[in-house]
Amino acid sequence: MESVGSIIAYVVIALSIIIFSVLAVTTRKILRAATYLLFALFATAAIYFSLDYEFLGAVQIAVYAGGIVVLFVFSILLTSHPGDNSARLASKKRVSGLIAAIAMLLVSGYVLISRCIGVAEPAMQSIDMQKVGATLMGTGHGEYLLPFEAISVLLLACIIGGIVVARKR
Amino acid sequence: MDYSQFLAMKQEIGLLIVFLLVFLYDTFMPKKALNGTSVFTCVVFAIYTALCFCCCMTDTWATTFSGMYATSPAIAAIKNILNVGALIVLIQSCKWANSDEQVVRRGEFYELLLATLFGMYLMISARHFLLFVIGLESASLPLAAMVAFNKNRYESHEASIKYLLTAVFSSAVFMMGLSFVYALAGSLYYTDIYCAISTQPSAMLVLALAFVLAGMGFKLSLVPFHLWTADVYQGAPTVVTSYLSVISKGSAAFALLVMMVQAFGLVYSQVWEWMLYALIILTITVGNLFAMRQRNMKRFLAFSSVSQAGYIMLGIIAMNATGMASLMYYILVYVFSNLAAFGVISAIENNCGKVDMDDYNGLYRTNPRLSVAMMLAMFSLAGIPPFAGFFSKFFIFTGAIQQGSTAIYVLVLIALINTIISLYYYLLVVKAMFINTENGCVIAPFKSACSERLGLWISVAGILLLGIVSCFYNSLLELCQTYGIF
Amino acid sequence: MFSNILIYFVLIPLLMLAGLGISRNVKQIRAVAVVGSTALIALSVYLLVDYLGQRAAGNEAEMLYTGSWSWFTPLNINLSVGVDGISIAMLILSSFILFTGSFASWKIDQPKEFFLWLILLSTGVYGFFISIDIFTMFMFYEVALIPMYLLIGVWGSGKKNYSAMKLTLMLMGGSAFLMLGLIGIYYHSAPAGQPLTWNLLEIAHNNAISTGWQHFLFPMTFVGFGVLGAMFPFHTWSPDGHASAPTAVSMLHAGVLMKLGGYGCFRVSMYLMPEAANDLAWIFLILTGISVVYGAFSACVQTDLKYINAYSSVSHCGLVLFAILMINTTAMTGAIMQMLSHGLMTALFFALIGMIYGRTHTRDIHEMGGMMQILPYLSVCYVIAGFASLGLPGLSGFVAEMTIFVGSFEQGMIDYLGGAGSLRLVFTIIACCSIVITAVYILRVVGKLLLGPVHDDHHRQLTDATWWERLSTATLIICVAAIGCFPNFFEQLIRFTFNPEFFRALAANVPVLN
Amino acid sequence: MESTMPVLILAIPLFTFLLLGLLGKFMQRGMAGVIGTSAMGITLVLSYITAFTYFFSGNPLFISAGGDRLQAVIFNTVWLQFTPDQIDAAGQIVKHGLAIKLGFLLDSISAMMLVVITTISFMVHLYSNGYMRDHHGVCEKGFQRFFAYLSLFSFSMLGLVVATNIFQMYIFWELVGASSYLLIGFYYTKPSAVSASKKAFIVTRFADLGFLIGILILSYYTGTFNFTELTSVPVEGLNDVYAVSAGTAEHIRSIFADSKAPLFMGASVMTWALVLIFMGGMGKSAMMPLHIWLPDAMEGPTPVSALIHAATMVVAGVYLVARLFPLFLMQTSALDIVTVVGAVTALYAAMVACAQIDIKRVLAFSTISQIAFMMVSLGVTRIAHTDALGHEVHEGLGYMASMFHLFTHAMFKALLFLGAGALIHAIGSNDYTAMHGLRKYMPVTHWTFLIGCLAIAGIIPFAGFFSKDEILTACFGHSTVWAIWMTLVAGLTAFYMFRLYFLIFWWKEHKVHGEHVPHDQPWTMTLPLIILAAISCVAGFVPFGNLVTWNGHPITGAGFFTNLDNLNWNVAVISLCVAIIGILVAMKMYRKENPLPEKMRSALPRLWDWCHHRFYWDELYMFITHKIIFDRVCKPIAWFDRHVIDGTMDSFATMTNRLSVAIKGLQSGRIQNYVWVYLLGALVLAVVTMLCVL
Amino acid sequence: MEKTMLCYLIPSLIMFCCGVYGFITRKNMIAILISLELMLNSVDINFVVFNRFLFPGSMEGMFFTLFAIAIAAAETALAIAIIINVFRSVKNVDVEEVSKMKF
Repeated sequence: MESVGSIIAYVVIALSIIIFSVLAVTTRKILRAATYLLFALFATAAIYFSLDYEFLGAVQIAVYAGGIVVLFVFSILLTSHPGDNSARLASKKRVSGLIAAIAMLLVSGYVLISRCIGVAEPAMQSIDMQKVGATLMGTGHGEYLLPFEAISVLLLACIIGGIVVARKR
Repeated sequence: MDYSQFLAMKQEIGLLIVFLLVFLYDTFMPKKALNGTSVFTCVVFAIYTALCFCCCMTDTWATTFSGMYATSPAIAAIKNILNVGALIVLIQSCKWANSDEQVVRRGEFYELLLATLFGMYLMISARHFLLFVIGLESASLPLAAMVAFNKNRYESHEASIKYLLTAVFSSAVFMMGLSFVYALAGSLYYTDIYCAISTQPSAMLVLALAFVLAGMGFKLSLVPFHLWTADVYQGAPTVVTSYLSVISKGSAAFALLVMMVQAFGLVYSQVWEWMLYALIILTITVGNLFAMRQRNMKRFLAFSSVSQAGYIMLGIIAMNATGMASLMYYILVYVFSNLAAFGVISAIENNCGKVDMDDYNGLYRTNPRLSVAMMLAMFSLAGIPPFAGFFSKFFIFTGAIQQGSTAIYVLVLIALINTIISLYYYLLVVKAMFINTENGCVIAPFKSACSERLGLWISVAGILLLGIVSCFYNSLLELCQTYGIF
Repeated sequence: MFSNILIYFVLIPLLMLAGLGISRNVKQIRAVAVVGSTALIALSVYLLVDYLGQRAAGNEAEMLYTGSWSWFTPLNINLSVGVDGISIAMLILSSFILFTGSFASWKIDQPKEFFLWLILLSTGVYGFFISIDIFTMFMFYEVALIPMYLLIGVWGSGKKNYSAMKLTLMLMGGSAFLMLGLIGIYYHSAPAGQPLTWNLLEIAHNNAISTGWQHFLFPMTFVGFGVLGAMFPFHTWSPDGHASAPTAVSMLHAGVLMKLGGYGCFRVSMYLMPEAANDLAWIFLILTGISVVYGAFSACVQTDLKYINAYSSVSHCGLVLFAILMINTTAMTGAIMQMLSHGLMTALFFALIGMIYGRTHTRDIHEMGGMMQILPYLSVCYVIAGFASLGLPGLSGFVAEMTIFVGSFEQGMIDYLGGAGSLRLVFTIIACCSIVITAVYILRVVGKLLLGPVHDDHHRQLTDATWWERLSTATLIICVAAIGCFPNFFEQLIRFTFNPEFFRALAANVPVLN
Repeated sequence: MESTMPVLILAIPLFTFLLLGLLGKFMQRGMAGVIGTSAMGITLVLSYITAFTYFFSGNPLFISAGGDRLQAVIFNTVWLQFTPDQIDAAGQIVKHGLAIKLGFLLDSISAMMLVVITTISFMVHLYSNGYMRDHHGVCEKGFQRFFAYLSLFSFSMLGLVVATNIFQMYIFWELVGASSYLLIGFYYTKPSAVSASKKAFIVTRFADLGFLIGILILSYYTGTFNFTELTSVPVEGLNDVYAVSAGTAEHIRSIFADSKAPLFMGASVMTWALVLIFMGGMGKSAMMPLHIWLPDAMEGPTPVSALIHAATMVVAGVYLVARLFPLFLMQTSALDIVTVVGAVTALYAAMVACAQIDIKRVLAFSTISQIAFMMVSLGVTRIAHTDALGHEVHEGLGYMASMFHLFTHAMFKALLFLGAGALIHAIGSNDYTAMHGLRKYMPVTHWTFLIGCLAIAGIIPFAGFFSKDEILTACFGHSTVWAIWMTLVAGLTAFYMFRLYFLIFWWKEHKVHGEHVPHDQPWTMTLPLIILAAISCVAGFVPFGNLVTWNGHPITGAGFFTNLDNLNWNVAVISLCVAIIGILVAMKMYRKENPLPEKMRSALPRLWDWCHHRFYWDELYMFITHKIIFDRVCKPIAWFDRHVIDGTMDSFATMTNRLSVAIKGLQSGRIQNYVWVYLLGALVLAVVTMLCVL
Repeated sequence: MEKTMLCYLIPSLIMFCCGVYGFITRKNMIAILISLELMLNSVDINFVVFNRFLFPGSMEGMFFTLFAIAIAAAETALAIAIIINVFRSVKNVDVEEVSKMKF
């Protein structure tokens, strides 16, 4: 039996994830969408925290909420005038969107429920940064030096690509 | 922590060195010397390719980083094949990259190309899904930038945004699938997954595999995950299109093979065999049906490459050494054939901007060599002997049938019947060039650039020789038979 | 490798291709074509003589001049060659038709390209006939098919685009089935544990294809080859294709290429899968039996000369397959004879039609008439071709048809009396009826086209055959007459192939007469 | 006997054909005639020598010690081996395989035919040298071609009669058909000639289909094509290889006798085989209902009609039945069919002949009728028995009579045709309406023609009398009904021939138009007439009963007047009376211009119409071939092919195209649609797989 | 009440589905990108949850998420660059506008 506090915290987190996600994709003001996204990302970070992945939660806030959303806001300001409302959706489009979303929901939901029902949260010792760092730099089983190096190439390439694309000429 | 393990990754390191050299050259050389960037890149890359052929083929297989990365002669071979293809693309791109419009981005183009090639290497060698995803993203994200290279053309922008958005979407779906795999196996190492997945399939496994296949299907343009293909191929600069269509596709095919065999090999007949059946049939058929109607050459080749991907998949479904060797061989041949076709298209586009099939009417009258090259490419793609395409197609069918079930016969029969449709549209191109001469010729005679000709000569030589000279296929098959995939 | 004579059948065409590549004017091109095709004739005749010599010396091997060079070793694909009487007959046929075809296209547009394609086509044909490895066989088969597209598309007439595409696609459709069948055969070519093989002879000796698989693979290969052999209902490429093709291409196509179908059916389908052949023959007997009569009836009402001849080819080639399906030595011998005979006379027909068309620019028999007065040489040749076609003794058609009928009837009676049904008998008699119908349409054409008063006065200015046309047609006529007058030579050449082993599978259910 | 001479008999005409055919246009036209005629002359001499040797040399090859005439295979080479010989371990041939051989079989009928063919052929060659020129003596266009064709025909016909096996016969059978086609269509610019030749070929081809199937059945059961084996007559060959293998004859006999062969539609298969073979004969010999080609065949040059369509080729059917006669004897139901067909044809043709205007057509129908006589004669032949009147009948008298009539008929019918040719050449028309009263202008023609008419009418002592008398005797020996029937036909024969004679040479005076006066033709044309007339006078005395019988066993003596001695005078008197009545009626009606014929015609209009229109057989055939086969079979099939079969093939393409257009909306260009399809595709794939797998 | 794994997975799934819905329905490309972020984020949650609940002893899921965040950042950066590029070309960011190439 969990503590009431944690349950309330969970409910808040879960509800905010759901609500902000829905709002992010339904609001007609693009800047608000970015804001809702930010809240959703915060809620995600909250999940990470509540599951004892503090480091991850921090990264989530730093990179996602801090970096990406800011990028979004900039680009929104660049590409649209504040206060622009997007036009109402054509119902056909909405229906097709709903179909896809609900189909996804049903199928994946079925799969998850069939497989993952009733798995309780096991105990886990919290992860210290030392271990995270060692794992990131290690070459053994379950250690990530190679991906770490590889993603640097990816990021470099993306930087170059971004520059080339964004450059005027 | 043994950092010397990096040394096992000879080809990756070599490629990174090339990347760095180009990067440094482009960044620090004086303005005058920059005109030589193209030549420099081609030469360095050629040297690197040659070195790979000399050194890496003899390696026995190695697994490093506790099984996260693996290489073997077969893998070295497929990387070499990709190198050759990339080299041809590089050579063919010289004219385009040195055009007034592109010259400011020339260095970046090469860097991005090499970076994506590096990503493909990772996809092939990865034995861990994280590494794989990184490879996958490195192979696709910079490509989106490359697609957008023709800044003055609207199509280029449309193509890049389509490519990027669908790519990200598909990687989201793919990772969703991976998360299910992780839930089932508790690990992302291929070997662990292989052991952990029970032969009794669960709904989650099916969904996971469906998502994984969807993600890979995006790279490979399998129907129904192919819809971006035509638009992007059409909009992208021709060089990038050719790169997308052969190198990117070839690497993904092999990576998929490795993944399916190594991670999901045990549930072959329970789960993904049937999924692949469906995908192959759909891919070949729909690709063909769309290709029939196309008038834009690039779009046409896009759909042709969709259906070709279906044939490539036959090599995976075979699940044996013949199939694997045939798949590699198919990719090899496909590289040469498709690059020959794109070489002609880009030569013509660079010279007079025509990309419509109708513009090719009477090409033989004005530019006989180009049209012969194009014809050879078409015949090879259609699988007409004595050109290489015939052999690759025959062997891939042979490999598939070795699997032996009745269903595979039906599948191959459907594939074979589809070759009729594909022959039809390939012949349409031949017809335009050789037969339709009534209304005069649209394209005036011209002399294509040295680089284009060199690229075409290499491709044509490949088309003519790869099949008849049996050592290519023989060595691949021996490689696969001896070492297997792993 | 080069010590094997058979290799030169492929090498010479390849050299011709090279020669064409470097030749600069029409004269050189013609020279290459004539020299090369003459060399091929010489080679095939030499082969024939030497072959007979070896046989006379008591060499009883199934195939002579065998040679095998490994190619795709891990897949057991070898470049295996070897010939027996049938192949030699076909090689000779091809050589003569190539020779005459070269002359028939003396004045063609874009000669270099034309001959390049033509020679490529014949490379495929030769390769096909010398191969005994079913992979190489198939490869050469497809090599022979595709040049047709351009030959018809570029040099053809009428609705050439449609016809060329239709022909190519239908034939490729056939080869799709074929490819599946061949790969299937490969995987059942040897008993478990022994290495698989593509080699015809080894597969036949291994006899490892189970009956169940045979029932699947036999129709595949038979239909595959049958499409090229113009088997009903897959014959419809033939009328359009022939009608649109240029002269030499029609000659080569009807004369040689369609024989690939019959030869393949015989060599692959029947030879490797006799049990299934025996069990499933009835289906194809019905189809081919229909072909025979149906083609003939259709030919009766056509007005385009090439259509008439194309339908007559459907009928005659139908007879080839029909006879092969009889699984009777005599009938099969007849089938091969019919291939030879039909090849020559149909080539002659198409050559003549091309020559007439080149002069009158029409092929509609209602728009011509009285050609005998204007073009006596060509007309006489046409009559001779017609006689050969309707089976006049002394020309090749007769011996072939009679051999077939005798053999088929014999098999039909054996079946009938042995309680195996009367299908063969009934269809033999139906097929016999074709000799009447053939006479009807041949004489109809002869009467309308050649005899009677001159229909169009503009035609009176036409000139008769030139020397190259005379050479081409005369060669063919001599061949037709040679077969017709000395059939036993060819019959014996062919017959040795049918060794008893070939019929091993059939021994069980064939009651022995008397 | 050496084989040189027989080979030459065949080779010379063939060589002449090739020479004239290939090189004819490089030589003068007249030269071709000379070459052709002299070559035929040589052949004639050789044939005579051969025949003489056969009949009179006493060579044991040809005549047995008991006086029976034998079949001799002079040479026989394998032309086409169908099934290999069966060889036992010791290398001995156990059983001969089926093979077509080309050879030379000499026996009484082939020797006789050699004589007939070469004689008529030579006459015709000679005659043609005059006939094929215009009035100024300039050779017609195609003169060389004409002689080439004649040589080809002679070669084929000779090959046919000396055939050692039924397949050789079939081969030459086809060849004579082809030469007939070429010769009928000789004037190829004339549409009527072209269609006549086509008709002739196709009708006979149709008959040959039956022949072929008959051969197939026969050879399947007997295992051989060889006449010597089939007819079980002992043979003394030059070479043992060609001799009958032991037991074959017994085997064949047992097949026929013991009904070893199965029944088919109530009759023995062997009967069917023989009837089918006879069908071939019906076609060539223009028996009803396959007779329709022969009257039209008169479009050919008249010498050709004389040679092919009167004397030689058309009797091939009779010859065929005679050749296989021992087999027919074992299946008498087949013989009955021969009889019925012959008798009906005889009457039919005689009736039609009475109502024709074109003189060649009259002769054509008379030919049909006479050949029908021969057929009937063969059909009524049985072995030793007593006739209806209680008389002992000679063994195989009908057979002998038939051959006899064949011989005599060839002579006098050729004579009549050549005479008609002379008339036509002189007048330039085929109709008797353009002639009348020519006796003064063309005396030689007149007299020879009269001899021919008398011969055919059966007036003693002309040739026709004897042969026809034997036929009627044989008929009486078999069945009185047929005998009376045939006697009536004989009377009708006399009537129509003399109707023709009188209408040509009497009726009224000839009107001379301009300077063109009809006159007798040059010697090349009259000489053959005279020779043939002479033969017609004396041929009746040839002792056929001694020379030609079904089993070689002579039934009469050898002397010159034996024929007179052996006459059955009862029959002879009846037939003579009938013939004379016929002649008198004809004389009454046609000697002078009078209204009687017109009256009779109007009295029986229907009969006249039917006879004149040959009982509308042609119309019937036209209806069947054009309206039914062409319009209702061929055209629908062609339509079916183009629209259904080809349409199906095309529809694969069209459907693919339609499908391709139909699904193009998938590629809408909108990213969101793409993604939608992507996701749903993945989900459907997953769900379907789940449903299947789990 | 106990917080089982599903309690986390279902919101995550809903987030994913919202992303799908948004991707398919939004017109503004940036909004589409936002939807994509939601989807990627949902995947991250999945990994973490699976790791936490099923395999608490290892850190693979967590690290995957870590790298996935980096990748998502790179993607977004590039995507925004491209969208801006498109904006320059067609003067708006309406996704319906970029559908000229079709069929």
